Formats: sequence, C-alpha cells, structure tokens
Amino acid sequence: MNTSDVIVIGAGAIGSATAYYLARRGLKVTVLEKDGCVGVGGSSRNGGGVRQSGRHPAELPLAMYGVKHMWPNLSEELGVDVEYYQKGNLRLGKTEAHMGILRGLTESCVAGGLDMRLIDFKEAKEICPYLSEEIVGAGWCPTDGHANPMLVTLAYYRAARQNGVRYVSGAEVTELRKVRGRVSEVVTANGDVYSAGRVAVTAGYDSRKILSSVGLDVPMSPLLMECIVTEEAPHMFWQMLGTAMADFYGHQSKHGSFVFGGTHGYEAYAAYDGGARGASVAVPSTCRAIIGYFPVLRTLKVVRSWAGWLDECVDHIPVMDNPEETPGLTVGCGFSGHGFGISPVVGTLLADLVVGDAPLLDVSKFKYDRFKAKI
Amino acid sequence: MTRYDVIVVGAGPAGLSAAAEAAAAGARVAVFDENAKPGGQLFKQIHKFFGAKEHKAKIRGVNIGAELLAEAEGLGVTVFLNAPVMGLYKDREVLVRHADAVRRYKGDAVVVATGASENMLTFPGWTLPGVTGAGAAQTMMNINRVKPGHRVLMLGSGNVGLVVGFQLLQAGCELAAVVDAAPRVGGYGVHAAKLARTGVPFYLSHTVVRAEGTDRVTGVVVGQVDDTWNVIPGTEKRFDVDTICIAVGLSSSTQLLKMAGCALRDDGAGWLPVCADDGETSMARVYAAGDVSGIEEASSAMIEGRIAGAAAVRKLGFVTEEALAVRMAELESALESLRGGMFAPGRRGKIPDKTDEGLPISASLLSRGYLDDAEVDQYPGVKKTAGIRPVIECTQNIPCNPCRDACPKGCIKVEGGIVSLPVYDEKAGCAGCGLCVAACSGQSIFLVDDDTGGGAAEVTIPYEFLPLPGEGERGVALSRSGAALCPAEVVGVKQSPAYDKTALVTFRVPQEFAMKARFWRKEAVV
Amino acid sequence: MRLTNHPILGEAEARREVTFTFDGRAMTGFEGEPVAAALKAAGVVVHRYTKKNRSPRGVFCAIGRCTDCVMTVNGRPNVRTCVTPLEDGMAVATQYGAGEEAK
Amino acid sequence: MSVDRTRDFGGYVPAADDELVICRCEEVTKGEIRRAVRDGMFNVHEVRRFLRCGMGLCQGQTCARLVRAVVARELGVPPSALAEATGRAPARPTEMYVFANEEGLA
Repeated sequence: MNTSDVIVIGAGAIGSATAYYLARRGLKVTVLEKDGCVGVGGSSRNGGGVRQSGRHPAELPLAMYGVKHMWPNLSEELGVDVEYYQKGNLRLGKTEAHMGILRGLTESCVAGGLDMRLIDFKEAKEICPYLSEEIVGAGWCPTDGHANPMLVTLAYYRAARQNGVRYVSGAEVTELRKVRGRVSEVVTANGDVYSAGRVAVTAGYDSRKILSSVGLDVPMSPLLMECIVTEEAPHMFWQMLGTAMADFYGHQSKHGSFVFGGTHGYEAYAAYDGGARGASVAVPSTCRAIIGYFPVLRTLKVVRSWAGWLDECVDHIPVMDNPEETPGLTVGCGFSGHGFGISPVVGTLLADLVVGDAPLLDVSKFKYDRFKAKI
Repeated sequence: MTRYDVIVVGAGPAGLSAAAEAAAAGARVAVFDENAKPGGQLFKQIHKFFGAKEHKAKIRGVNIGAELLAEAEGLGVTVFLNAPVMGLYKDREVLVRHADAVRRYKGDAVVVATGASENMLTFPGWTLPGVTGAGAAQTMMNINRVKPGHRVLMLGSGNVGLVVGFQLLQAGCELAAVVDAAPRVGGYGVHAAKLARTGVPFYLSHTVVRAEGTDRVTGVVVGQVDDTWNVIPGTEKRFDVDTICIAVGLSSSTQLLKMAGCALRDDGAGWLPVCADDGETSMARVYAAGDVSGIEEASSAMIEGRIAGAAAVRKLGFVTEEALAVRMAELESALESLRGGMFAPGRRGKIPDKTDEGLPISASLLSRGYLDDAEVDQYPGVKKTAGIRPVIECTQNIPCNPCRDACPKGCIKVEGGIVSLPVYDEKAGCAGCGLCVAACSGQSIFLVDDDTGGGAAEVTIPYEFLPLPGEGERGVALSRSGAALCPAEVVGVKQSPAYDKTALVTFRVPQEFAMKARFWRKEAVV
Repeated sequence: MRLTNHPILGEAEARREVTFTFDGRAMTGFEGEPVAAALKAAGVVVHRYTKKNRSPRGVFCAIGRCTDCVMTVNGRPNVRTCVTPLEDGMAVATQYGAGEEAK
Repeated sequence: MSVDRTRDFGGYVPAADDELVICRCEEVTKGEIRRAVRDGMFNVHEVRRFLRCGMGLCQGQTCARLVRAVVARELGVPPSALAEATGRAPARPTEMYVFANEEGLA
C-alpha cells in the first residue's frame, strides 16, 4: 500500500501545490509531512506578498507568469477564497540613498519587462494616504499583490486531497534510497518504507538533511523571520508594502488585521532547534520600523507574533531541478523567503519536472549543479 | 536588561508564595502581575478557606492575599503591578509592559504562576450580554462592588459555582437555581448545603437549553438530560433571570509556557505543562506553580509556589541540598494532606459510596444539595446530649480541621488526618461559645439546645448576610432544603472579632424542629 | 447595582466620582474603577455589536482575557473595558464591528 | 506518530447546533469547524488557520478548549488526544507604540 507514482516530501505550499498539479495529471501521489500538522513551516509563516517587484531576474518570469495566469483564478480553481488582492506594491524610501536603492531595483525589474516605476511622495500618498511625511518617494508596481499564506497552503492541501492525494503527517523522512540507481524509496523515522517511481523533495531547509542521504547538498542556511499581526481595523488600504531598507513589509488582510514582517538584524544567528521561537527584540523593532513609515498605525494593538524558518540559498534563488546524478529525484528547495508568491508556478514547474515534461518556463537558472567555487 | 535571581510571573497565591520562599533564602526576586492589585484571585475569595492552620484555614482568601503580600514585601521582594508579561523568551527572558513602555528582564530562574481562566459552555444565546463566567460575577461584586445582576442562574455545581452562588446571595442577588448536567453536586456538600437551606433549588442532570433575550438575557430555559447528555423533550423549565453564570471548571493559563517552548501534555486533566515534582518544566529553571500546572485550590497553589521557590533557590545555590530536603519534606506533607479526601485531585471526580469511616455518603446531599433529616444522626459530629451542643453536619471527607482548633474545651476531634470527619466528644462538654460555628469554613456547624423550656429549642446558625436580624425579630425557620418549617423568633445575635464577620444568630423554635431548622428568614411565608 | 454595604467586605470606601460619556450621554462613575464596572452600575450591558452577526456583547470574563467587553474609548476601538480604569472625561462608545462608525 | 489522512467521513449530516458560535471573537460556528475537519483539517492548528477561530482579539483564550472539543468529536477521538494551539507573544493585545518604546534603549 506504500507504493505510488510520486512521493512528495513536505506538505508546505510548494509541496502541496506540486502534489495537486501532479494529481490533476492523473498521478497517484503520496505526500509525507514531518510535522503532525500540514503547512506548518514557512508556508504559513510569511508576509503573504505576491510580488514581482524586487525579484531576482531569474525568478521574475515565474512571478510575472503567476500573477498573470495563476493567482487571479486560484481561489476559483481551489474552491477556497485565498484572499488574493492585486492592488500594487509600494516600496518606500525616506532618503536619497533609499531612492538610489529603489532606482536600481526598478531598473532591474523594468529590464525584465515588469511594469514598475519610481514615484514621488505626492503620488505615493495618493495611492496610500497614510504615509509618513518623512517619505520621499517609492517604487511602485501596480500589478503586485498579496494573499493569505495559510489559506493558500491549506487550499492546495484540501484540493490535493480531493484529487486523491494521500497525505501522511507525522512522517519524518530520514532517508532516500536508490534502487538500481534510481531514487525510489523513502524511509521514515518510524521505519516505514514508501516507494514510488519518482520522489520530489520540497521540505524547506529540512531538504538539506534529506538530500544528504543520497549525497546531494544545496548550500543553504536556516533563517528565522518574524512577523506580527495586529487587531483587526476597518479597512485602510490594500497595497503590499515594503521599504528600500527592508525594515518591514506587510499588508492589511481581508480580515482587517495587519500582517507585518520585520528584521532586527540577528535573525541569521537564531538556533535551528526544531522550534520556531521569536526573539524578544523582534516585536519592538518591527513596531518601530512600521511607526516610522505609518505613524497612524501606532495605536494599533499587536495581538500575535510568530517566527518561521526560511531556507536561504547562497545565491538567494531556489533549486528546481532533476539532478543528473540522482535519477528519479526532483528537488525544489532554497526558496530563500520568496517562495510563497511563486508557489502556484513552482508547483506547476516541479510537476513538469517530475513527469519529465518540458517545463512551462525556463528553469535552467535553478539547476542543482550551479554552485561553483568563487575562484 | 535587568537581571534577577528569580522572576515570578503572577502575584497570586502561588506566585507570592514562591517569591516569599525564594526571598527568604536570600534571592533577589521580582514579581510581575498584570493587575492593579496583587493577590490574583484571592481578593475575590471572601469566604473562609479549608485546610489546616498551615494552609491558612478559616482565614478568608482576601485576608490571605494581604498576608502573603506583606510577607513577600517584608522579605524584600519587588512586586511590579500593572505589569503584564508579554512573552517568555530564550534564556528565561521576559518582556514586560510598564505603562507606555516595555522592558526586558532575565531571571536565573523563572516561576510561571499565571493561574487559570474559566472554561465555558456553549448553548444558544451564550454570547448574549448577561451570560458571564462565575468568576466574572465574583470580580464584579467582590472587587468592583457592583451587583452582577438581580436574578441569577448558576450553571455548574462545583466549588466555584457553589461558592460564587453563595457570594451572589451575600451581594443581595437572587439565585434562581443551581444547574449541573452531572447527576451529582460536583463541589463540597457543605457548600451546597449553605445554598440549599436558603431555598436555592438544585437541578442536577439538567443543562441550559437556551438563553432568551435579544440584547441581553431576559430568561433561561433548562431541561433534564439523558445518559447521552441530550435534553429530554418535555422537561424544559423556564426561569426569569437577567444573568447566567457559567462555572464549569477552569483551564490553566499556559500561554507563556507554550510560547517559551515548554513541553505540554494532556492526560485527561487538561493541556498542562510537563513538570517534575518540584514544578520544573521541560525547560531548565523554568517552573510552573499553582493552577497553571494543574487546577486545584488556592491552598495547594500556595504550597506549590513555595515548593517551586525552594527548588529554584537550591538550583541557584542559596540553600544546601540538606536544607532543601528538610523544607521539601514539610511542604510535601502539607500538600499531601490537602490532596486527601473524597474530592482529591487524584480521584478525578469519582465519589465513593462510603466515607473513610465506613459511613454512607449522603445521596440526598449529592443529588439535592442537602442532607435528609433522617440521615443526620449517623455522623460522628452529631450526638444527642442534653443542653447546648454543637451539631456538626460535616459528612464528607474533605481536608479541613479548624473546628478542632476552635473549641477551647477540646470537644471536637479530627483525628487520623485532616480529611477525617469531625467527632463531637460529648464528655468534654460544650460551653456554647460558638467559636466552632464561626470557624467552620463550610458553615456546617450549628449549636442546638433541644430544651430551653416551654417546649422550645434554640438553634444557632452562622449568618453572613445583611441586614442582620435583631433580637426579638420574628421570622420563619427554614429546613435544610430551604422549606419554611415554623415561625421562629431571634433570641440572640452575636458578633465578635474572633468570628471574623460570621455572625451567630440564635432563634427559638418548637422542640420538634431543633434538628430540622437550619436557617432563618425574616419574611413570613405566604 | 452598587454594593454600598456588604456582610464581609463592609462599607464601600469613599471614591472620587468622575464624569464620563457613554454614546454621548453623561454618566458618573468612580475614578479608577474598570470602565465596565461603571457601565454596569449605570445599567449598561451592551458594549458592542459584532462584525459578522451584529450580535450584542457585554462583560464575559471581567479579567481582561476574553476581550468580549471591548468598546471604543476616547476614539480607539478594541479597548478592554473590564481592565481599563475610568478617567474623568472619558468618552466611551458602543463599538460596531472592528470599530467602524455606527450604522 | 504518523497519521494517514486518507479518510472517508461519509456525507455531512447537519446538526441542530451547527449555527452555534464557538469562537466568540471571530464568530466561527460549530458547523464551519465540523466542515473544516471533513475538508482535511485534522487538528486545531489547521482548523484555526483555515477558519481563524482562536485568531481574534483574545487569541483563543476563550475558545481553545471548545474548538478542540468540536474537532475531537468530529474525528471521533477524545479531546486529550489533540494538542491545543500554541501560545504567541504578546500575551495581551498591546499597542505598537508601547512595544516601540523600549525602556533602556539608547
């Protein structure tokens, strides 16, 4: 009974999207999830940005394809309102140095064919009237947006289940096994063995440990990111927000609560110990950042904060590949904190890779064997 | 960052006790509490506590709170009020709000004593204004001094429901009924009896069908439940009430422990931190004490707090292993004596058929809230002797013995542990001083003189209501079930500092009612 | 509704009376007591109407945990009235949903 | 412990009390929770993320036990078999300007 066409390891947004698109192609899929809960990692713990602006040039086509062809129909396709709003992204700057950063970023995106431009404070204020007077200008991408990460993840999971995907939670993968040269068996911590024609690893940072069992390594490190959620407030604006310095990012959700991520500078040094616990400095630091750009939000109450691990790849873009040295295996990891916004596209591309179809979009930049010595 | 040897979260009975214990050993201790007043829920507990002297028995909770605070502050503990702890982080760091700012502190040990919050029960209309937790009603009347409502239905017959029910009466509210889905009274029989004799009906095996009202509660419908907890059609009864109090148990407030990453589990008693015997959680030098580590009484919370405080200061090198062992032995024995009896936490609500003495447990008390008149004589606190004598209607094994200590003549014995039923030793001779009546936290001791001449008897009852009757005032005597028995004239009203606000009211009734009359009410019965 | 005398707690201490408004109506209460207590004493039980069902809510836990008793106080919504001390001149208003204007 | 989530619940049988509000803050009903379980949300964390119950102003302090009981009943397990949702800072809703104001910050 532990035999299927494909095993997907990791039930996050990307794992479940991959499983869903594979099932839609008629494949028998099993998803193994380490945690007792699906979508418990970075998939449910991110700022919800569905951004094209600010993307690495290699990722930009994926983000643009998703925004154009997938996100607008996702709620309908999955049968769950994933709260996708495409009302633009404002990336704010307060100084000339900030504007310099935004200029570079804008030029890079425009070169990739994205509709993005620099705007002055007056125009930014027309788009979002709550900005601080200290703001000088902004990078503006009108086609960016945001969605609810928890709902997207669970909607893919739900739809995958409805399409016959078998999910086993609490199944921690300890080993991938080759059989006659092909990766086709997966062993879990309690000794269960699952076999399949193909195996896809979409387990965030934990992919590293799993891949090591077949001698693969993706140079990535765990990075703890923290977010805050406020009380719900009557609706103020729908844009996705960010800053040139990445002091914070976030949006007001459909519910009315604001979800903001921030950085305090010590995230990279958090201990990867199985938990995802925030630092005491995180909420204060994020609040100061937000108030600096949106003083009107200062009286809003924070009701919750959370932290989540992301898989920061050395070159900040993911690996999406069928490594030549491990036939039967598809790798999708190292999304470096921007996997959520491209998860529908990534799920489609990984499904392409798994079944051996020509990928919908070019994935050559995401090959496993791209990591070379500096000198 | 400010560092303390021990940081305590919560200035309730467990927290203040932990702080005092640690400070007494020389540790630098800070206590943080979100409330404006310390004491946790103690300041709402206006009733006298159970237990023995070492558990501060017969002292009212509100006074215990004041005593504990004085003890802790006298030992140099810094108590920060209006200081909610926002989070418990790595390395035992807490982030605390002070007015419009936050500040970070670290403790070499942290004792989490955040208490519990009330469980709720859902029924149609449960979100209407007027449906509240029983604790909310208690806060309103005993802290804020505002009546929670005029006419109240109490849902839940555990100790919280019974005690708060009595306090509602003390605040001048009417208590329409006590309702519980279980077939038996969940709390101490003595607490139930206090309500029943004032005429409060008990509806056991009943639940709320719905609360009525559009903008606020205007009534409630209850109905009898079958074995599967479904309401039996046709058994519905309606009460005109403006308030419904829910008293269906408490849940530990484990938020901080959860966010810190302490292991939790549920073995049927709720989602609780995994703790060692000394209260240490799965995280080193993070302790849980009091209700947060498992729901019990405030008396046990105080001891658990001391155990955690003692364990913490040992870990920090303030006391020797030997000194700790001595102290722990004392504390553990105190805790053990509280955890005995038929309501012991270990029994999980299983009520035995017989007392430890082999006497039957009153089925009437369990199902109706009062002893049947015919049952009373069989208990060792009830003996028929001439002249004035105590009648101790204490029929369940509960951890309590202030009656023994109260009697200057030594005529009340509680032997073989504090859960034993009190025995009236008639040979010692009762002087009729009434100290036992006032000392009984369960208000289950009465003085009876069967023959005061002219075919009359006199009954003395504990009385904690306003207005106090005056001597010569005529009213009616009520039975244990609250039924009007006969006219009764008040012949004595005694108040004394030694009684601690419990007045002793003596009324005269015809002799045949001496062993039946247990309450006095002013108004005549129609 | 005020308990001026109590068999155990005795006579109420003298407290400073202050004036506040509830939905624009002038009311009095005691300084420092929870806003919810002052409202209760004045017979106000509906603190807010919810967002989805527009159902009335009032005091439920009275210790600042359940957040059911929140109201708009001095223009700020979601204020837990059971733990917010009453101040002279406070403007207390019924809250609708997340704090939008009354409909 | 691994849990195979392949499960056929059979058809949804509406219950008389499906309209009962369980999460008071977010006004999530019993029926919604029951349906979410049947949609594959097999624990309180998933139900919470799917429906927002326990994610309102009080952060589940009132409904945590109630939600757990509904989920457990729908799954046919005792409530004690299910973990409660985790705790998150801040323990009380607190204004941003308060957090921003760290005493002792240079």
